[in-house]
Amino acid sequence: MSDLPFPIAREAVLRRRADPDLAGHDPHGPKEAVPGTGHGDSGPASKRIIVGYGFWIFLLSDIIVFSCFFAAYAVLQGSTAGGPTIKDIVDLPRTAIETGALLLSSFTCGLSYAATNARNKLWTQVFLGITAILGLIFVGLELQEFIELAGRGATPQRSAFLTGFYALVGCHGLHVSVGGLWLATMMAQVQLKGFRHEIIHRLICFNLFWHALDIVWVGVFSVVYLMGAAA
Amino acid sequence: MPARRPFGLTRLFGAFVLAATLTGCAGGVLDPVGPVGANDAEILIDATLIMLGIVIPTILLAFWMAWRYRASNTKAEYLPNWSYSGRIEAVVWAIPILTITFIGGLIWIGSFKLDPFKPLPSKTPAVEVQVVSLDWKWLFIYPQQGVATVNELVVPQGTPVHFSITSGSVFNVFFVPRMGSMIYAMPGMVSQLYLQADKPGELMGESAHFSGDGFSDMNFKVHSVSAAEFDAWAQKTKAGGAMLDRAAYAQLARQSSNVKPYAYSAIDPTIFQAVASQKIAPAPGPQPAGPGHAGREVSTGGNR
Amino acid sequence: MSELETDLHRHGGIGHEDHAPGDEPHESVGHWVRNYLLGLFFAVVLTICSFWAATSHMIWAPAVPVAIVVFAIAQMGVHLVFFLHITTGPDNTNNVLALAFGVLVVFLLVTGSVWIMYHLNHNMMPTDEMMQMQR
Amino acid sequence: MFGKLDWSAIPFNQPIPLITSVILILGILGVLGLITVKKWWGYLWREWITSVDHKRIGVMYMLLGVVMLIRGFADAIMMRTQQAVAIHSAGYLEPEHYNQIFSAHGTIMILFGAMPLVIGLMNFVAPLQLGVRDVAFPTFNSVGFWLTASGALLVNISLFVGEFSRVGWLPYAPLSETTYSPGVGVDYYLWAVQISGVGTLITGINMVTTVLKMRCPGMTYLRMPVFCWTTLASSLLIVAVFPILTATLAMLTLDRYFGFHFFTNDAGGSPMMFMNLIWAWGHPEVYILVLPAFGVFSEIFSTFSGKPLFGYRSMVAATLFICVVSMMVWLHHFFTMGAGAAVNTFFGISSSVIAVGTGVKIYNWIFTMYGGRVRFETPMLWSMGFIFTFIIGGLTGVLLAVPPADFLTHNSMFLVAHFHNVIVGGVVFAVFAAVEYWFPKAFGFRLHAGWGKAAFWFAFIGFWVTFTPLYILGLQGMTRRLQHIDVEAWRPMLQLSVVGVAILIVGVICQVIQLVVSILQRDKLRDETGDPWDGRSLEWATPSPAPFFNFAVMPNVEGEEAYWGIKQRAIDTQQLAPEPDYRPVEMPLNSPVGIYTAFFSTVTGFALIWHIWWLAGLGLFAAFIGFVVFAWRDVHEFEVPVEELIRVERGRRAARDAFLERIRQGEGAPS
Ligand code: HEA
Ligand code: HEA
Ligand code: CUA
Ligand SMILES: [Cu+2]
Repeated sequence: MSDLPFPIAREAVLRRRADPDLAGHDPHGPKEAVPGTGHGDSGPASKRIIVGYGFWIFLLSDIIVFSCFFAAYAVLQGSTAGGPTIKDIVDLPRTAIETGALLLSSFTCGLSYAATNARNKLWTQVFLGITAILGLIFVGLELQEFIELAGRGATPQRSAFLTGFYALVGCHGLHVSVGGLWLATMMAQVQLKGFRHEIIHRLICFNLFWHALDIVWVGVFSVVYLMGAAA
Repeated sequence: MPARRPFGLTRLFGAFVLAATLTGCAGGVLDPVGPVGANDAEILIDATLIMLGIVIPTILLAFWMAWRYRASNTKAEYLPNWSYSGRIEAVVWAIPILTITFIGGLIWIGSFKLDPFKPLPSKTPAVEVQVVSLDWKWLFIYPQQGVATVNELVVPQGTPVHFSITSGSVFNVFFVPRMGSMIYAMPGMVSQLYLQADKPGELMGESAHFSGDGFSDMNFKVHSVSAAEFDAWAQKTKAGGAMLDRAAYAQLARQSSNVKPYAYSAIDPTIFQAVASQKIAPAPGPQPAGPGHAGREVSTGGNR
Repeated sequence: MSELETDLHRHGGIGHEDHAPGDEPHESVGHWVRNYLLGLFFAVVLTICSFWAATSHMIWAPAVPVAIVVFAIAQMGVHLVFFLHITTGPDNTNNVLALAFGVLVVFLLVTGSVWIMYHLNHNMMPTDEMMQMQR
Repeated sequence: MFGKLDWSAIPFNQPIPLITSVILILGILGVLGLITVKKWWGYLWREWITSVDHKRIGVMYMLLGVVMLIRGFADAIMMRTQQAVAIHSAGYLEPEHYNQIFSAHGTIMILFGAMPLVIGLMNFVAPLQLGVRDVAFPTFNSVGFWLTASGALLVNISLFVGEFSRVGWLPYAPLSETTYSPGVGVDYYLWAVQISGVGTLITGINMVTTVLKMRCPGMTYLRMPVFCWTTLASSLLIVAVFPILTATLAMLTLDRYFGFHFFTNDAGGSPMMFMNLIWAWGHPEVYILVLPAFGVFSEIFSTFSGKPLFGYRSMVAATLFICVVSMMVWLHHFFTMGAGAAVNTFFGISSSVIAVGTGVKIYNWIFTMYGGRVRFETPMLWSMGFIFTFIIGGLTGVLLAVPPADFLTHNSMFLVAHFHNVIVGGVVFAVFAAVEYWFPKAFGFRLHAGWGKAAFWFAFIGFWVTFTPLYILGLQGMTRRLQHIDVEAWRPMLQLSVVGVAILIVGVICQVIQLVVSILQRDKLRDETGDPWDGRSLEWATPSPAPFFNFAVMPNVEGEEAYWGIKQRAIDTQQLAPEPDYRPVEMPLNSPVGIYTAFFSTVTGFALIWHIWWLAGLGLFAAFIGFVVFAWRDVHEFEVPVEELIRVERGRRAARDAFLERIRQGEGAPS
């Protein structure tokens, strides 16, 4: 076992005292304290920012999950195994209504957060409520579509194309549904606990989640429905 | 003293070459019997040597450095703050960049020149062989000769062989180490591979992709014979034996392993096509009471 | 940690502090509502445009997917800017960097996969001519 | 009622798993009994199970990783001995058993051994080095750990209830589809990996946020120790690619459970797409493992050379370079599938380009030693062993990245040797080095150096004796995953390799002895000053073992190598910095959320594997209720009184003062 501690530290000190130039060239930037220490990007951020940022990173990872389903859809799109093609199953009017509902819900969700920011409980709840209803309409329409398609025999088991279709659209729908569950929980929390810090942090996250789902939906209706209809 | 290091280097190179030849003698990928394998192996060895040229000095430098600046060596200079040198940095980035530039060129040219789908230049037209990987054996169909074999491949020397490869069940990889490049056998896909054997001999062929319980037995014999012997073999095979039709294929597609080589004297010429395009459905996998297998899948709890 | 628990920002000094994405705690309600109205307006316009592009037959058919993609990208941008408050300002650097990283990954994954799968299928899908060649 | 589960799931007719599981169960019961008898439950529950302290969680991760490493090693011993005896014979493991073993070995080693070890290190070290009191989301951190543990538990349950996957550590379709793998093995794999994958993702998000948003004052990006950079890069990769794993396995799950056709043979499914997606995760995954290892070596080379790291900025650049480029190389795992020359060229070149970033790192470590005073403590031995081993492994990696060379070596024993070369030589060596290095920070005493060095030499030599033969076998044409062997020429090398495994076993025994001896001699090995190695970064600025609040006062960093600067100033001015004014600190409260979530995810996972639908539903519902209940909690933090801070900090200052005194008297190192 070696002799600890620190022969090195001591030798360094002695050398440095004896001949400061021996220290060699020091690349490590200015030695004096940098002004603004504790501000800007140094020093821990506030909890609010940490939570928001962490959730943002989570959303990125969620988007990557979606991108896998997009890639799978793109690859499997032509593999219809003799079953229906995308052109056979799109129903643009329904897609338009779904899009409208989700877009509006994104809008009302944002307004609810504006109300939160102004610490207005009533309007926060009202807009969250509207968001929930619009989300429900969206999920309902999607379910209706799936049921209708399944009734025509176009189930995900029918072909790889339908597998890709149901998985992509369904994955989004599932996210919206889970978002709805979260939304309901949040409304209850806001009602019972008011605008505590944690509640506001969660509302920030929920807001981000809901907007992100709308962005994903833009991808879905463009790539699946519109391109399908145009194909 | 200064003479020592170069000597060490050459000795290491020598050792490597020795090892390479040793493994070569044992009949591995470094002992190719044809042009594809030879090119592959040459690229492998070239790349190794070039990188060793960088890597061995690097390793020596590391150990020299550690030894020279060991704490007990107080004679060595001590630069407790020295941590940057633009010149060293530049060299340090440049060495791997240059090496990789060369390797990159090798990759580029090699990939195109040795693309397995590319026909080999040759005066004699290629012999066609259709390969189907099954659970757990290989079926080789010779459409031009009208025969087929299981777990045994016969190829004429000095003639390119064009393999069209598909799978009747799961993924496998068709690989004859001494002939060179391997390629996947996949259901619903037809991959292609041109190989050629220039020396006579009996080679080992195998699957290089795990395909289930019988995988270890998915190897086959490859006989590299003269053109005349090849024709004679084809004639002899045609003379007698079973016919490879749909029924025979269905029998083959069932799971079985360690199948002794045998031949079909006649073939249904549409078989390969039907398998590749999945007009014949892919093999059904383990059957509850299948021979030699499957019982164990029952450790799932039985009542599936 | 007390300094984490407060939502108070440290103002003044050199750098204005970061913001989480979608969060602008110091803006008035009016600012928010204006932002969202603008966003909604642009999004609706762009949605209509892309539905129109897909159904109207006004665009040369092979170019329709391109138009749809462009409108989609534009709309995603609108959502990011007006709904998620992503800006180019210094308070947003980290958010934008993270976003850029995510976009890069999505791009690599989707284009990479499609490129690879296209080549695999192209090379090996058993087609009729190829089967002809087999004889 | 119990889905597919019945008594036939227990392998009564297979002695090896049966005996192993009986021993295991008895062992676990024994430990639990001991805990009960000694009345340790309360302590365990309060101090460990519900702890949200990043150091405790880090240590628990490491513990899980070591246990799984031993489990994986047991598998490795079986594989090597089987292949040595099963030449022209069946050996002692039938195929269905052997196939489970290599699948379990790969899965366990990578996902439940190496990953927890690496994540444990990041957890333990990064916040200390950043000078902060915890990670960004302490409670989620605990959830992440317990989910990983839950996945590991499921894999190990498969040992004696049912079977594990037999299709390799990556469940290639179509072999893994229901048609060809009707058993529960693949389902065990899917749910275990899925659950632990969520845990890993949580960690990734947590660490990214921690590094980007939680640095102590003055800790600008270019002042972070390189380990923090590698933590950031590795965590970014987790965030970028674990979702791909989640999605891919979800697709396979849909295929298996609902008859979807993502990767099936029929109805147009594309098994090639599975390969493509799984490697889009699988390749970056190995860099997730190795980047923090690079961070570890950066710390060690600089500390034990008594010098700053050479070329810090290059190191940072190379780290980020590897992070990004590693996401553009995945096709190199299936060069031989037939994507064509253009595609192969692109991915071949981008793969070999990684060697540039890695090479720069290697050279920078070498030049860190230049002009230094290199102390060959155990961590340094592992690091030198790493340099040698990893360079060779990297070289064979670059060979595999040359498509025509890969056409000969893909899936061969050469490949097996390559990746053990980089994983064992890179990741496992790094973990051992790191354990030696940071152990005092966790437990307050150093590990015994003699036994550590012995362990190193046996592991190093054992490694080479085990895997050099595999390189040769690969060149002789031997492919991987063979349960028995029909080629006589391979016999000598197969048998030589077993000798290596025997040497490795001795190494592992030394490692265990080292631990025991160190615990017995802990008073002699005690670290009083908190800085046993003359370290340079902030983790050494706090006592050993580090108090739960890490720093009595958050450090204020004024340059690179934060603690080195503080020390130099103390030495120059001959005194410690003036005592700061202490203020009470708020720390997060313990939380049972982690163990609760893990419990229900294990139950749900098990239920799904065996198709016990009601139980799965119940588990999910309970998890949701749990979340709501925990979200209702109002108090998340408690205050640490100033007196406590002062008590801890004064102890450390006293030790440092004594040290300064010794230097002042020009007397140097007392032995
Ligand atoms: C920690 C894990 C780890 C690491 C770090 C690496 C590093 C590398 N790997 Fe490895 N690899 C694996 C784990 C890892 N690998 C695993 C697990 C598999 C198989 C999985 C399976 O199939 O089950 C695999 C498989 C694998 C393949 C697939 C082969 C096949 O299936 O046919 C390839 C092909 O390109 C490859 C390449 C590389 C390259 C180029 C590097 C490079 O990053 C190496 C770079 C390092 C150096 C080159 C050394 C230092 C550099 C210098 C000293 C500079 C000078 C030198 C030169 C310029 C050459 N690896
Ligand atoms: C982290 C990853 C990792 C590690 C560490 C190892 C370690 C080892 N592996 Fe493994 N291996 C894989 C990942 C890993 N492996 C993967 C991914 C595969 C592919 C699976 C597949 O085919 O699907 C594989 C496959 C594989 C095979 C191929 C089987 C085949 O294709 O037929 C073999 C064969 O010998 C093997 C052997 C070994 C051996 C001898 C070791 C030895 O190096 C082990 C030595 C042990 C140690 C270095 C750790 C010991 C330490 C302790 C026990 C803790 C000490 C205690 C304290 C600190 C208190 N491995
Ligand atoms: Cu303060 Cu924004
Ligand atoms: Cu790789």
